[in-house]
Amino acid sequence: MIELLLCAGIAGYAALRVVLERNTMRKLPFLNVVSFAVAGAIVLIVPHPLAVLAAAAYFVGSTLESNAIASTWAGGGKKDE
Amino acid sequence: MNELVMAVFGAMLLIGAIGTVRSHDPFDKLISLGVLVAGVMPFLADRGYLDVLAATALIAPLSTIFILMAMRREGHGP
Amino acid sequence: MAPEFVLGLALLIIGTVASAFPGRRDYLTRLIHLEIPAWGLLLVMLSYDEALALFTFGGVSALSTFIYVRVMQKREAA
Amino acid sequence: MIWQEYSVGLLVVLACGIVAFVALLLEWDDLHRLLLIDLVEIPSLGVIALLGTDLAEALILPGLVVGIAELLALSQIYLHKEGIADRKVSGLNIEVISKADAPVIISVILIVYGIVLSGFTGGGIAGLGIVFFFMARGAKEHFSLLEMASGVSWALWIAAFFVFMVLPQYWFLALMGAAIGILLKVTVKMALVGMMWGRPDE
Repeated sequence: MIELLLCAGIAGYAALRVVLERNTMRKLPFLNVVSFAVAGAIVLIVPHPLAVLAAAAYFVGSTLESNAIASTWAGGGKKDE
Repeated sequence: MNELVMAVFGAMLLIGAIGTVRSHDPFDKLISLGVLVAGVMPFLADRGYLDVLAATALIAPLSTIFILMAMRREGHGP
Repeated sequence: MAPEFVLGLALLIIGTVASAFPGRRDYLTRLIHLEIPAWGLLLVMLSYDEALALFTFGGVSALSTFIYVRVMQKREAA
Repeated sequence: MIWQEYSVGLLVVLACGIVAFVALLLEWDDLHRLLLIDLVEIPSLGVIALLGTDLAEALILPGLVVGIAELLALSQIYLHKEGIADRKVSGLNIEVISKADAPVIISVILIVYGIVLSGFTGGGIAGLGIVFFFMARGAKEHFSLLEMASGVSWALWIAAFFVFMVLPQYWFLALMGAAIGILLKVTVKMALVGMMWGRPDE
């Protein structure tokens, strides 16, 4: 139970930091921390082999999302203009 | 699931929602939306819908990427 | 009342008000705010164990975001 | 107890619907109105979802399908009215998506998962995977081939229903036929949506 509480605590703290941070680029590492912690919490909540697969899917998805946000923010899509 | 853990994830979800509404830059909005999505996932896991969780977790970034396509004209960086 | 139900209703209220009267009257802002009530409805469906409806709603909401983005891009194209 | 929950939920959802309709009344720009229609749809689906039985599920699924069809039609009407229907839209140019392997992996996961699920939802999932792949990579269209696949799968679906009616003892075969037919059909339809977009260099 203590590891689940730890995951939830880290996720809540990082979520607060994400919202309170002013700089857009500094928000992204904390978003990654949130997704690490939530992926861990999913596995700890459901003791089932399929939970690992679901957590992996969530992890891949959220990493792709934050990468896409960072790439667009840095002007990655401007090479056609 | 523990009551305390559930309360933390519920608070995270509300923080994400309020952050999405309050921030002005579209990129900040999308990042806060990511926090909201992260807060929803443990509730899906708690009910035991692991297949729904996997599908939702893969569809949510697709939605974000679609929105990113609409806003790539106003590039911020160098 | 289940916690999912209460959180879902809260998200519905926040999202509807934010999307109906956004701070900046902007297509992008409204589109991003539309995601919030969608996740709220998803949580309400979760609290009643409507797995199949939840699943389809996720897919359909991504698809409708795609259609809106396409219309917006055509509108902004020179 | 259940009645109290139901009435509170109904009150909140109806209030949300009224707020959305007021915003729709005050709006004059057409694209904003189109966005608000989607907002109105969400509380209305919430009214059905609050029933909380299998009936609600059976009512929500057609509601969603009608909603997406209506949205497609209205967006086409809007584009033609503004005279911007045949403007070129450039494809996805985010570097992470168009260069790396992540979209391929996600598409493969979605397609395999959709095939395992089979049926309507499986078709939706596999179709989303194909949409994403075409969008990220761009593709030459083979519309006629896809239309033929769609027609064949539809015929399979109908044939499976005839087997249900005429030869009920082969129900397992009919079930599999119907599931595969609808899977192919939904997948093909969604792949067509992806092809509408994925032409980056035009």
